[in-house]
Amino acid sequence: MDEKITQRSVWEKISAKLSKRSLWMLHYCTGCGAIELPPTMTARFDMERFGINPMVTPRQADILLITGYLSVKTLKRVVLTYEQMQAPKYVVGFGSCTINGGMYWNSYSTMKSLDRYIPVETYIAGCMPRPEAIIASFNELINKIDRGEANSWKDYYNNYNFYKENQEHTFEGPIETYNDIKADAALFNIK
Amino acid sequence: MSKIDEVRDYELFIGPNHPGIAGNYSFKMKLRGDKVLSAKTDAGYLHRGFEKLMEERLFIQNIAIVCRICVPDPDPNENNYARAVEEIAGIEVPERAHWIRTLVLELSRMASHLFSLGGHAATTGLYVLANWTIADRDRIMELFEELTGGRVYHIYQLPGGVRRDFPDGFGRRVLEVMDYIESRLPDYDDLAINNSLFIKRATGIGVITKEQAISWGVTGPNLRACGVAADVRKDDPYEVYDKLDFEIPTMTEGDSYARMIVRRKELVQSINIVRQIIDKIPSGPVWNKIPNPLKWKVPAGDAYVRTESSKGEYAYYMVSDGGRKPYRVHVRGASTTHGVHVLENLLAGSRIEDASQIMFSLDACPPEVDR
Amino acid sequence: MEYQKENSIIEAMQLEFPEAAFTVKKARRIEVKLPSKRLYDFAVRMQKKWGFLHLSAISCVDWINDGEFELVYHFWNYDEKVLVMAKIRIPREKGDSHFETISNLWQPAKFFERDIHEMFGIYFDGSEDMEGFILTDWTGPPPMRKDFITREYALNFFHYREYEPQWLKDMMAAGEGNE
Amino acid sequence: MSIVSNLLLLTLLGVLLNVIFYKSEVVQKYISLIIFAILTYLSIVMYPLVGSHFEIPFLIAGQHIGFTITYLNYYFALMITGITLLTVIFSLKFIKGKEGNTHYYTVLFLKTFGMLGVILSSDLLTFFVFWEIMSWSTFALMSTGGEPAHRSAFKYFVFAVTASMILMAGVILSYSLFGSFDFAVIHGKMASLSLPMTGFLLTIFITSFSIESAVFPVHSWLPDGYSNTFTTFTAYLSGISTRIGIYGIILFLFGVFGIQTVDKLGIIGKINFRYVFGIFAALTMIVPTFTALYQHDAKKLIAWHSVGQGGYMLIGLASGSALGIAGGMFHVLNHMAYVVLIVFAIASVEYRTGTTNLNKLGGLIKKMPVSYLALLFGIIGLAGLPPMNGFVSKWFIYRALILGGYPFLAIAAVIGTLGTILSVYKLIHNMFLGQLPERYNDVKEVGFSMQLPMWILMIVVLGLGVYPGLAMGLIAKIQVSLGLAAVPYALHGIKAASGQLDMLVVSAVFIGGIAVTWIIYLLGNRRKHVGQYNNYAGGNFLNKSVAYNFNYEFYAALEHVIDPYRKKIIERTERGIASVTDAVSEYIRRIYTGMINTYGIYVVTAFVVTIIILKELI
Amino acid sequence: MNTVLWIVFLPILLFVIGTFMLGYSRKYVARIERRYGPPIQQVFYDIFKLMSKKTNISHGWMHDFAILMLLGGTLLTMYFVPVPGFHFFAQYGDMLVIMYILLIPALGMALGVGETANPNGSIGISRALMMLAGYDIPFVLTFIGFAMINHTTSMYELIQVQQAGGFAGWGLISQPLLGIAALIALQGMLGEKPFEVMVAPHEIATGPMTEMGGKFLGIMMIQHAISIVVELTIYINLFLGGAVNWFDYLLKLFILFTALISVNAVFGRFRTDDAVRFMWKIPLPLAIIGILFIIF
Repeated sequence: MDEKITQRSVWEKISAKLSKRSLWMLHYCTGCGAIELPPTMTARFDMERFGINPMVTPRQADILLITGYLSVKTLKRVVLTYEQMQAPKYVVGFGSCTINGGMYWNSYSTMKSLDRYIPVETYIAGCMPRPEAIIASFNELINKIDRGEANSWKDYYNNYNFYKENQEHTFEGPIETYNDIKADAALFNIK
Repeated sequence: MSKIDEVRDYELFIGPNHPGIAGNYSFKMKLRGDKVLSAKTDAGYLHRGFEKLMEERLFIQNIAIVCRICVPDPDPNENNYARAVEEIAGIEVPERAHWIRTLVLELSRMASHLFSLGGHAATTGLYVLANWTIADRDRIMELFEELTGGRVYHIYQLPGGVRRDFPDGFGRRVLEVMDYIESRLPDYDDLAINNSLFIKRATGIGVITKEQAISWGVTGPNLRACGVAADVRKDDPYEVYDKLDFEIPTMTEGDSYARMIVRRKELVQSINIVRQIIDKIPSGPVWNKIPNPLKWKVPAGDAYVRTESSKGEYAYYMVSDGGRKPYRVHVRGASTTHGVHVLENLLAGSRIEDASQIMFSLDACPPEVDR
Repeated sequence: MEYQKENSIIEAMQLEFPEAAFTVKKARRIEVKLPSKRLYDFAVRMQKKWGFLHLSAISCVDWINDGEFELVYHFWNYDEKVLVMAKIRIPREKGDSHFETISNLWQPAKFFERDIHEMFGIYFDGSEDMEGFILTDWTGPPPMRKDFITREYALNFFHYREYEPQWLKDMMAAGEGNE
Repeated sequence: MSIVSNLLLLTLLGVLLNVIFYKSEVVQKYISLIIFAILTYLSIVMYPLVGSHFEIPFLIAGQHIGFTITYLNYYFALMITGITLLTVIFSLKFIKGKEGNTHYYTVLFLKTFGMLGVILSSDLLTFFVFWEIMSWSTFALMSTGGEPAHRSAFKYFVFAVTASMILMAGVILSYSLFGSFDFAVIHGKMASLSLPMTGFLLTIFITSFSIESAVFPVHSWLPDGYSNTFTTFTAYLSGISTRIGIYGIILFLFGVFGIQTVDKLGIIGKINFRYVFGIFAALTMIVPTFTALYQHDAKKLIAWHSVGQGGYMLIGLASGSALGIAGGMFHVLNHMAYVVLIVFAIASVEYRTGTTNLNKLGGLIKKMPVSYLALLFGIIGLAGLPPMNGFVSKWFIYRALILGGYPFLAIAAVIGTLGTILSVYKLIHNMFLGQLPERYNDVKEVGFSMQLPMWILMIVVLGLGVYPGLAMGLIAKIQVSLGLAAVPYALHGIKAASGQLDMLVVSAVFIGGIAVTWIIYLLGNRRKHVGQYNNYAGGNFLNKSVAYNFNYEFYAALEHVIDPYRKKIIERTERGIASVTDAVSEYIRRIYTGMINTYGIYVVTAFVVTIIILKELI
Repeated sequence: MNTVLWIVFLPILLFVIGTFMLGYSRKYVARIERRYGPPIQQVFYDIFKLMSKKTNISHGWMHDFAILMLLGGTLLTMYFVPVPGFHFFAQYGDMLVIMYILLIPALGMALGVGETANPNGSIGISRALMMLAGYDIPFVLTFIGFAMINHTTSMYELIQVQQAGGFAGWGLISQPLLGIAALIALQGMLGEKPFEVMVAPHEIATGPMTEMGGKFLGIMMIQHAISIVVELTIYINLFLGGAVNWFDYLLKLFILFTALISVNAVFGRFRTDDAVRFMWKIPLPLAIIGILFIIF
């Protein structure tokens, strides 16, 4: 990690400084945490102050905020959506459920550990975390981008086999997303 | 005169990743031009298997998870659960606890209605109202936080009463918030409810007639917007609703606008109820002790308990076989009708512009459907 | 007299369904146990004659020890303000676990029947839509049956985060923390 | 001299050879190609002969009849031969193995013969005779292509016969008034005629030509007639055939009657003959254009536009100013270029997919990029957006109308343009954009012989857009020869005191803008092409079984707005006219035998009968 | 030399003005919504972020080219609209040219979005084109009326005529009906609410932008910034007497834009057909009456 930071060129540093001021979050309410998003977006907490805006389609978004537990059915859609997002992309796991299943540790329907399926940049613990926690995590993300450490999205291309294996295990078979991950990896000069 | 050789209908997916859907839910519309031919809802994105989880947990453990069934309006779940256990086990609840529970239920209803008003207006592009109501809702969230320690999930109503009494000066602060929200209502009226453009968008959309409403099993504010003055709080009173003086606002149009007006009027009624509660609440204990929860065996029996949540009739059917865990809990969410076939019926024949508005005007809550 | 309203309703019903067992559970709650064959007739009368216009819910209980499913129909009368819980039992064995639909009488029954079909595997004959709804991506057995243990399934199927701090090990060693 | 006779005789030779070799498609193909190439060459080299006159060596009713070459003739002759050549090149492969292709080239030659005769004729009688030949061969052209084509051709037949009757009445009337058939003679005597009589005579002629050029409300024969026949014929008919009516209007309005005479025909205040004519033209622009929005067939959509675009030409002529008339005449050429280009693109799609139904196609851009490009050039021209040629002529027309003080006619032109933009986008979207249906996965681009005409026309469409002066020179000369003021043109635009147009600058700045954007575009990281199923669907999975393509009822909301008016006003009148014509054509169908030689007999009979009647009368 | 400098710096200048105006509008709307709002330079960050995205999805060559056509067409329009101190290109194309080159970006976007093969996008384009039919007819009619009185179609000359008449010479003052009609049409042209039917996130998931991401969206935002300034400038030139100097110009831009976004902030959006109907029922008759006043 440290090597990578030192390797950054001046341009990349400036780029990070500017890019961190504009992060668009995908408007995808995956779980019950979605209830704390409207307060975060609107007048009380107003995350647009930090340049974070809700966006509609995965093509436009930078942040995929996983708001809570993911049932397997949703997880499929999340993987699809994640693959449709454009790099660099950051996943924020919100709530205990994304970390270890939380309340639903014994549920037959929800996944237990998000980072086995897609690379996660930051987690917010709690059930449910307050809007302040969301904003704090965004700030943490912003700082990570500034330091050039927010590179978890590259893991998806580096360790695609790991993610794919877990996905196929949970979905009991592959899913067709029409995304060529290998070709994308070449695009980013990975591998 | 020109003959159409082949009609090419197409499909659009509203949700799960779409701003035009409330929560993680989805419906697939079959369209021709801008007209919806048919719609098919698709649920289960939020399925956690609550009913199964409850069967594998102790009676006391379940209190922590029931509130998560309906996110915007969690308290009816806690209330239902507590009352079902009380009914089966025959536990008495202190008088003050009843009053506090009613207060919590009404505050929760207000929070949910404020949320719904904003969401409804936002579907027509009127984001200002959403910003205002959701910020005002936060005042109620703060009251909850003060009373229960939790903003969204309160885990407050236990079998036998409530977890803790009012903090000092809580009643005064509740009244302050009520005054504040009451003072904000005229602003909402100016912005949305009397906004000619919003009226144009919302009237005549998603019309449910009285007969349809009853045969489709519509409940709650949606039913009252069709002219049926049915309310579980009046018809099947629980807690202390029979001791309170309030009205059931109704409208006769049954369209999206009428549903909004009903919610707006219910806000006033809730403010009224909350004020009465703060005024009349008796003093006393708030919790009757129950046996050691880890070893507590609830006697065999069943109970069907209903509450009027902000979305409609909310019921639990609980069966106990005399063990330490519930044998079966069936959650009848209010949105099981609104979110599924009422929505499908209303969408068919509507226009694509109004699809999302119909969804939001029904105030369907997907986690209630999925559980 | 207590439960006057409820008793008068029961009287009217008992005339037509002498084989049914009625009890008043409490105010505004009537419980009736019916033979399963009579349920449809009962439902028709409920709706058409006695004014129980609202089908509140259909619940299903898996009495695995009796080898039976119990279906509980909750009907509500808007005028009388009374709820009737009609309980029937149907066999649990795979081939027999089907029952006739009442979705032609009450639209809400569509959802409940579909839900019970998914969760318990009871097929409702004559219902127009018995397709997967909530569990479309689920391949296992109907999860609400008592013989399906979600905890076992989840522990076997899902990957859990490996997290075993010392305090937890100590606790486990001391025999605490179970359940 | 000889060129005129060569032109006409060569076309007749073409007819003859094609009839002889009607069994061999290959022979027909090459004969036609060679003859049309020669024809095109001849009409190009005709230029030095402008002003010369050629007489038929016999007198009819004591009158010399014959042909003449003027700038106006030359302009139209060039268009006719040029576009026919391109059509033939395109047809080489297109009509292969199609039903009814044995007399394809025959009727094409016959039609060309009629049109050339009409435009080259120097007197009413020759004009009328060739007019008849042209109408009959149009009928023959339209009725190739199966049962619906026969039906709609008969609809045309009814209109054409009516038009001929009216025209004949005009011919007879003017002969009785002036004692001569010769245009020049008539023009000379025009001043002596009383105003009501002039008005009546002009109305007769204009009505007749209006039917041929499908002016609202007598346009209903065109869309069906043009769209049911071979698609190449659709191109040919829309491109040039209808515009012979415009030629007639130009000739009679400015050549025979003269603008000064026409302007004397006032009604009330500002409302004069031209203004009334302009109102009809305005309706022709608006109504068919919005009808085109409702079409589900690419050919029919374009056929409706070809009605609507006629309105622009007419409204330009009706404006009466140098700019407007130049615009009207220029628009004939422009319209020919882009509409033929569009129909060729449609034909290419039809050639590969077998359908022109807009509801069945989609996503073909990946498979047929050249056709797409051709259609794109064509629709930009049709919609009248810079830098294509359609914009320039429309610009002339708008400007003439605004400065001439016709705000409502001008807004009609704008409404027409907006309607055009809407419907052409639907056309290109439904054919080439959106999701590609699975069944078209192995469609290929068309071959070189079909691409070549499209490339040529693309160059013409763009070239005339950037350098309108190429055609404006000729048009200015026409204007002078007709006794009008010449438009102050430059090679790439118009020089005027208040507001001007320089298409070269516009195009250059546009290209500059694109270049700048391209640099910005390159600043970003490389783009990645993805397939059509890698698409946003609210988080759902897409595959070929999902109908994920919006193209049916493309402008549903607009239809909600205009439907009430449309239903009330237009459809009722249309249905009225259509029911009359349908009834008449059904009656005529009973004497129809369906053979090619019957057409010939008809044509000859009509020819003979006309001459006999004329001789009798005169 | 001066002209060359203008040609080089005008796009940059208008881009900067446009982005600040967009930033200002976000801040302004945020304040109405009782929020703090983003910093005023937020749009710069957004554009920069989008331009530096690592993946840029495209659905084919038309999708790529559409983005060039979009901004290229807007730059073309920009040069032909006179701004204080620069009207070099105004002599080569009059208002009619501007009216039609304004449509080039729309067509470019329409084609590109069509190729993305997303029905949401196609519906958005169909709505945009229908709105075009709605607002363009009254807008062009007001221009026609205005050009007719002054016997010129050149925008530069129209400015001269207005400025010669002083404040009373302003189009909005001398022809109030036309001015008001054009103002309503302008709201539609900018795509602000209540005429924001094209984007409508709740209905069609931002319509044309559905499949746009990375640098494609970035260039669209650049285009949006410039085109807003251009369209407002057209209105200023036609009805607010043009601008004498840059201070005057910026002031008028600011006031006009504030007026429009104030309406934008407190209204929802029309249904598409209602929007078109509104345009044909209010501004169009106003413009027609205005023209009848001119004729008689």
